[in-house]
Amino acid sequence: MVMESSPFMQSISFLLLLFPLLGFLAIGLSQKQINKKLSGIIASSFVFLNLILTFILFWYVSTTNQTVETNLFDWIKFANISIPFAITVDRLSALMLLVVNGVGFLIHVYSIGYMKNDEGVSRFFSYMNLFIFFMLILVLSSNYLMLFIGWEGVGLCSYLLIGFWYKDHANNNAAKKAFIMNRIGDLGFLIGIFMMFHTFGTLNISEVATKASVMPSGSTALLIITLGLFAGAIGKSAQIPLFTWLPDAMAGPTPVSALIHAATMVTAGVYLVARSSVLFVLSPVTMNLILVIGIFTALISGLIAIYQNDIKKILAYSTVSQLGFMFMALGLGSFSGAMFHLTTHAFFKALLFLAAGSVIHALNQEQDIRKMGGLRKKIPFTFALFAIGAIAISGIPPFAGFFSKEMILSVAYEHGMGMGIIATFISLLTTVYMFRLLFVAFYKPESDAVKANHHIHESPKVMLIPMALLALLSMVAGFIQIPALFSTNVNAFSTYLSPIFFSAHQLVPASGQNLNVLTEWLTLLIPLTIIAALVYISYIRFAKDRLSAELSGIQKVMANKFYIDELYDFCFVKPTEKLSLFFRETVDQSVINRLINTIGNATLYIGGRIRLLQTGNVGFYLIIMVFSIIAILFFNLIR
Amino acid sequence: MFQVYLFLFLSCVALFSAIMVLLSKKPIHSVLYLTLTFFALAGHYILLNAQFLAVVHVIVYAGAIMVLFLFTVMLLNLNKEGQFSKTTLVKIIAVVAGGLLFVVLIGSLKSFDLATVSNPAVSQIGLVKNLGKTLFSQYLLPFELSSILFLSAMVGAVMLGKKDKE
Amino acid sequence: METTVTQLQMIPLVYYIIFCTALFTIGVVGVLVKRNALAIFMSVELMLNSANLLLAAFSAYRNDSSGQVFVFFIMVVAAAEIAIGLALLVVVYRSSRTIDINILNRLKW
Amino acid sequence: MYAIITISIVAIIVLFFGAFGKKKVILPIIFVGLPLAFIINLMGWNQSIHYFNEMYIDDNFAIAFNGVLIFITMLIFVFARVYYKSVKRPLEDIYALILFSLVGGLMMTAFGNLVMLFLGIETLSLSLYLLAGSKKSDPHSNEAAMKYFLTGSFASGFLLFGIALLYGACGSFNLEVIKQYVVQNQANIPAMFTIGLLLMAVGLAFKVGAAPFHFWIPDVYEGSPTLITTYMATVGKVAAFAAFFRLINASFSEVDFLWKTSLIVFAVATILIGNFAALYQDSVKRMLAYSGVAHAGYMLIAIIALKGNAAGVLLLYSVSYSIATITAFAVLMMVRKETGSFSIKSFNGLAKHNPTVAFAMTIAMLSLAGIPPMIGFSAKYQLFVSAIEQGQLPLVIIAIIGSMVSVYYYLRPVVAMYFTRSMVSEPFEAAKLYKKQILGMVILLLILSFIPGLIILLI
Amino acid sequence: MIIALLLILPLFASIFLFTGKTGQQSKNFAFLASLVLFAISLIGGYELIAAPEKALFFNMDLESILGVNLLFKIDAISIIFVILTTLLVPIIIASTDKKEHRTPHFYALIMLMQTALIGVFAASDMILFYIFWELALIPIFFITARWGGENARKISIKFLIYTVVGSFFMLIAILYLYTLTPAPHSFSFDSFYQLKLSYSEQIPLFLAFFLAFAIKIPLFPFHSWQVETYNASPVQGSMLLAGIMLKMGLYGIVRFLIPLCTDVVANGSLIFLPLILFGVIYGAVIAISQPHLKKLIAFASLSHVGIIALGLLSNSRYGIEGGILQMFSHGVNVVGFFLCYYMIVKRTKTDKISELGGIASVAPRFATVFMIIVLANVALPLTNSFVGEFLILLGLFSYNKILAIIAGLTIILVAVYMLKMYQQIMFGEKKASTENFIDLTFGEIMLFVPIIIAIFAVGIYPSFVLQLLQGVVK
Repeated sequence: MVMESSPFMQSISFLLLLFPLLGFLAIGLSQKQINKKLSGIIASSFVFLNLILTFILFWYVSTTNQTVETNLFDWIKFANISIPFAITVDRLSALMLLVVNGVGFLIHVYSIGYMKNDEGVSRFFSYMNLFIFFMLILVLSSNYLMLFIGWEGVGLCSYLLIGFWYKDHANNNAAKKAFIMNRIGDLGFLIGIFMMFHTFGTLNISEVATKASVMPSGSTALLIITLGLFAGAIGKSAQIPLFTWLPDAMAGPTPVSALIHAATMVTAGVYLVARSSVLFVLSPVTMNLILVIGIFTALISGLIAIYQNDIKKILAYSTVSQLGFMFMALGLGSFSGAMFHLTTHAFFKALLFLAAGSVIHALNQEQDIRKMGGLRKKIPFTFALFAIGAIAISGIPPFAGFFSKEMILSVAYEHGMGMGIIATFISLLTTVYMFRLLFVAFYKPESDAVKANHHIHESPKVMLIPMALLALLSMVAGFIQIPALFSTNVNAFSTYLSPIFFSAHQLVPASGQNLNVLTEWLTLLIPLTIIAALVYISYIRFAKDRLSAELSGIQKVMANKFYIDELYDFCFVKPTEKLSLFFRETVDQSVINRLINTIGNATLYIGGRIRLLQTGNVGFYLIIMVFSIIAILFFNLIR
Repeated sequence: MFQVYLFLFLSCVALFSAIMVLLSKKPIHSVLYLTLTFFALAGHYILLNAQFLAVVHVIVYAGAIMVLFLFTVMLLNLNKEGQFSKTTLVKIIAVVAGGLLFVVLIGSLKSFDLATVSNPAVSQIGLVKNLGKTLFSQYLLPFELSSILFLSAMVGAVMLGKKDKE
Repeated sequence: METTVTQLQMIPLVYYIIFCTALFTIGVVGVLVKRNALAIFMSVELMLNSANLLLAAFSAYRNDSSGQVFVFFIMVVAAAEIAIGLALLVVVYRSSRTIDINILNRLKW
Repeated sequence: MYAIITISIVAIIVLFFGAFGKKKVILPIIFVGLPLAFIINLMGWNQSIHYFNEMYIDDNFAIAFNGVLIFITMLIFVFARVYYKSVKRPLEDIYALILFSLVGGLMMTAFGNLVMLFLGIETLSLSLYLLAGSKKSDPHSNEAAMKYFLTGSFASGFLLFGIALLYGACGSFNLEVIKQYVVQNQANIPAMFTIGLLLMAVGLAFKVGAAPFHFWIPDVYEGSPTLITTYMATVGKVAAFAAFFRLINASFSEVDFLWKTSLIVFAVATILIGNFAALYQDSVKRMLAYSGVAHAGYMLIAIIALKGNAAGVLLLYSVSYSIATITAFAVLMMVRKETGSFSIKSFNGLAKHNPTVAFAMTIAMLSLAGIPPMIGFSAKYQLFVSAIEQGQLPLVIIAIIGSMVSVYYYLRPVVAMYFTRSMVSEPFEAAKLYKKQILGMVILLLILSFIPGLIILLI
Repeated sequence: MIIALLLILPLFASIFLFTGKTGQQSKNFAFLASLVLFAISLIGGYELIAAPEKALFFNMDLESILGVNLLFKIDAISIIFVILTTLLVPIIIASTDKKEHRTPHFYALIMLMQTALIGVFAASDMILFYIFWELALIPIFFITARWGGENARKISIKFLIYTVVGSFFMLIAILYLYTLTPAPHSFSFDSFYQLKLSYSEQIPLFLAFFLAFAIKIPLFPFHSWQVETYNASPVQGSMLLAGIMLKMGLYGIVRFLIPLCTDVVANGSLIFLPLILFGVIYGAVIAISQPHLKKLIAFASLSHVGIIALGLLSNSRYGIEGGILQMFSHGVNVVGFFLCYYMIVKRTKTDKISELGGIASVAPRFATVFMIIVLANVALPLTNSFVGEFLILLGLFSYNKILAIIAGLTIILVAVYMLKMYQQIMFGEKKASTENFIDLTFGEIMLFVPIIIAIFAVGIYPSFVLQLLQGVVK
């Protein structure tokens, strides 16, 4: 079902892909020739062009409610398989475009300042542009296989950027881990695609949705498809059990963490599930699984985050936790809620990372919060921005986080009181670790390291302005979707996305009971009260210069990330290496090779034996001859 | 019946002397027994009315070949007590092999019978005249070619016999 | 009638077959048991002679002269063969001072 | 027929000149006489003349094989010149014996009567006994000759006994008559006939060197002077096979149930024993001897297949085998002359200074191993095809297994020549003498590789 | 005409080169000749793209002289392999380094090899096919044994015997098929294709062919020659082997096993597919801990070709077309991989991964090129391997889901060992061996250019190959 769409919009959507690719090639191929600053400017300007195009497209799809479909060329086409290279801009992808290009542009600009002194800055920007390119493919693809291209492509860029400082093997290991864990998820994704093709005979997203919508709920095929896709999402969005790569991924430059590992790439899983909403709602088992995994991820990573000391790691676990929160929303069927939180999260998490980057920048690559403190006065601007981010993410009104979280929480409460409380608890965890971070880093008395460091300085404008813009967005973005409690009219976001999730909601009518107004107020106010309390407790606990007590028991387990990395090491990495050695040394050398050689040697041995028949003694020859003759005669006669 | 007796007698002589060829320790005895066998066989040829063959047989075997054997024995001074003989095991094996061969051959050949039999006693084919006719008409080519065989044997014998100065 | 009478007086063909086979077998056994090359030659002669007699007998009973011509050729060949064999024997004796065939085992394996 | 006469006359002339010590003219006479005989032989093409009451049948089969035999002998004489270069005396006796045995070979291919077969075999064999022992001073040569003679005359005894029994059953030595007898009595063949046939087959199997009657081959081939070994391995074998094929084809094709099983057993045993035993040989000469045994096994397959173009295939196989073998032996002679050893070690590093020679050896080995696109492959595959058309798939599989094994030992000299460090640091002296001839052999092999179809369709 | 040129030109070039004087001249000549061949094969490809159902024929009935019928046919499947051959050979020839002093014979043997390879892919008569199949062994044997590393002699003999033994099984199968054709028997492919083989006839046929191809490809557990031979032969030899020659076995599967033993492939797949699959995993797992780069390539190749075989035998069009496409891709990738290996070994004289490191910091161009090739091997989307592997796994999935899922594990494993290898070689701090690593020169980059173009061209627009195949794969 290719809709006629305006050629102008089609070419714009095509240019969206072209610009970052051009940027990548231009910078990548002329690394030596162009100076560092120029490469950043080129890269940023390409993304800026993209941003402009995005606005046009966004305006177009939001006003006309049409999708822009562009068929570039046939990628794989033979027999009854037809997978074109086609891009689709609808409201969902337009939203993602905004996020990717918007946040992407700001981070690009920020990076000009941040990466100023790095050797491989051209390489950095070429990778960044490449990332934008793949991310756009992911977002714009009209079929699942092309989506997969983007999916793997961003994984590649993530790999390249995590290992950007490749001289240190720790970075490379982190990069490798990210890639491989993503690959595990990708296998699931691929299987989902296979099953999809097997079931529907097409991979076109809208056709799949159409065909799936007539299938009975809970069919096995759909189950396998959705499980596969969700497996992909788990890998990409760092959910349990594949979440350990994301904290490690912080080895990359901070802008990368902001762009890839907070705002855009890691949310691709959410996007994928939202994209395939029709399939998922028809597979209640998967939905429940998503819910459970989302909750557990959010809980566990939230808990771990509380005990981390690396500023970026805290943010990373926070990201994981927020992603879990989004998945929880998806599991509850609130696709637009998840998308809303995705959007707002992109703003404030990018902001947080950039601010953290600014801190790190100021402190000469110091990331341990225990060695910070008192930064509030040294770098006040950064502090302000960071605080905005922390408030936003904690869900304190009227910042964006409040609205997006509230949207999800209300769905959770509609789903049941227990679910609501769990969701609330998760969201409260955010407050704990964010404010711990805030207070330790900015309020606590200056640590020795900070005292000794006289070069602490505020970041340049090229870094601060993007952060400021993000902070602005974090503050105001929420007002497009105000909880129904306050006003039923301001719901631009869900209205905007409603065509996308229309059929999904059609298939499974909302089952939750509507809560009465009092309950709603309570569910809104009680958490806020607790947040306030928590902020205060955190302030008391962390802002003062108290020696933090020795970690004990469960705390230690949490600080060590529940030993999950060690567990994986024990369960998968070590056995694989053992198996590899076993295959290489034992099976290949001692069994197969020896067997083959034995056959050869046995032949030679037989030869050596047969040769001994030739004794050199004529008498023996003659006797053999005679016996042979007798045998021949005998057997011919008795026949 | 006389012929049958004669046949049996000659056969016994031939077989006995043939066995004695094997049993004799001294080569010279072997040669002499062999000669006896040949004479017995000549008798068989006469019995078959194959006069030409009988004569040729005596000339070639008893005459030429035996002389050659004897000559070699004398020339090389081989007529010592046979100091080398095969082990008993080999002998037994050889005799078993011979016995088996005999059994197999006899077992399959004894039932043979010709459809039409002519009496060798009255047959004239063995006479020199008749054989000569056949030999020089039908078998002229092999007869001529056997000369090449002789020639090569001669050349070879000379070659082996003469001293080389290489 | 007359053929019947003559047939009765004839030596049965099978006698010749048995006799020749026996002689042949003795020859074979002789070749196998002897180590003396000369004795082996003699045994071979026995084999050839048994074949000769067999051919002659068949020839006579079939009233067909070609068999006897063949015998003639065999005798010719046998003579040549023995001449060569003995010449070889002399050469071997010259080089190794013995006619024991068991010493002929330089070439093996 | 006239080729026999020509060759005999040439032989006698050679003897004559040799007796007067005219060494220089002997080989030229041969090189005139043999091509002459070759041409004379070819003149009877497509005429199928029967000479002397079907004693000698000059049909295309005979002419083709005779042509091959004469041609091979010419090649042998080409190398004889170099091989006997250091010998002062005229060597007329050896040359004459070679020619006489060639006459025997020609008789074997064209016989129409068992008498001729017998005489041919004996003429060939007797000359070969003598030739094997022609290096009188060499104990190996003596031993080879003695062994050959003992086993050969023993086998002749069986052959003769077989002929006698066959005659007893059929009453004739003429192949045509025997065939008629067979056709008439197909249902009740007497046991005597069977025994006679089998004993003859044994005799011929001995001559071709088929297992379990192959024992003489390695010893005799190894002990004989190399040139004679070459001759034995080529002319001797080809002639014997031609005779075997003609015998079976002319008289016993209708009663294949009598002999087929035995021949299959021979073939299988020969292929396996030949190939396996060759694996372990250190002496290249002996290895080639076993290779000769193995090839006899393959050629037996042609006889077993018998129908269709089996004769042509046998011809092709004979040509391919002979030419490759001569090439290999020629190289061996040269190596032996230089290093004094037949051992595979003496081939080490040959390629470095004697590339032509090494290349020739390689081509010959590949051909013998039956690796495409050498003629050896065409021959083998045509052989397999004709066997398989007669339903002999299991036999072919065994043969192919044998070929697999053979690759190993055929490669050893190649590897030694190309990939092992040389002990000598300069080109062989003898290589200069041989170069043209060996190059000729290579070209011949390569040309033949492209015309196998032509050879098959000759007959 | 094109076929005749494709066969005769390299043959004559080879003969000419055997008489060559200096290595450098010979190299130039061989390179030019192979470029001409490439151009010719492209013309052939162009003709076929215009009409994919058609085929180029060359038929000369010389059976009475040659003993075989000169029957050649290049259809869409063949042309892919012919182009692969003619594309890779110039690269392989050009890759030889001046310092290594290759004699003219080296190039002559490569050209001879090219003749044989094109012959294999173009032959339409079984015996012809077999002849070229075996002929290809001779040059590679000499290349390996003569210019190889330590133990090359022994290993090349093992290799030769192993593969010859394998192809003898094929000979048996060919002869068996021949007897099944209606009289007068024929060896042409077409007459074989017309046979309606019963199940019981197909089984032995399948076994013989499969064994032959499995040894050639090689599939587990017949691979033991491969690692050793790659390791021992000069890098050009390894490229010829891995890039082109292994494809002969896979080509054989496409040409014979699939059309002839349809029923066995359809019914018996569950017996042998797991075996192949095990080999796939096996190779990948071994590659993880392989300390030598060249051996790593060998095991990676074992794993990759196993996947291709899985696809071909998966009973589905996707699998087969994907397999063919992947054969092309793998040829390109593995040659690229070997080139990278060569660049490293040429400079550092070691291929022990643990002794390398930090190359990326001194040789960024090389790092980029190597990365692209690694990614192509990892089958990242938009590189050539992705489409092939996707189709293969899709085909396998439609045949059996469990197998497909297990096979899918390789996309994880391949990432594991490839990235591990790349990291250890290219990243980290410089080591003694890589201290003076020189970045790629212009000439060396030019070697990689066609490979990289092929990687992306097939990755981004595989349709031209797939549509070419469409008419043929049925």
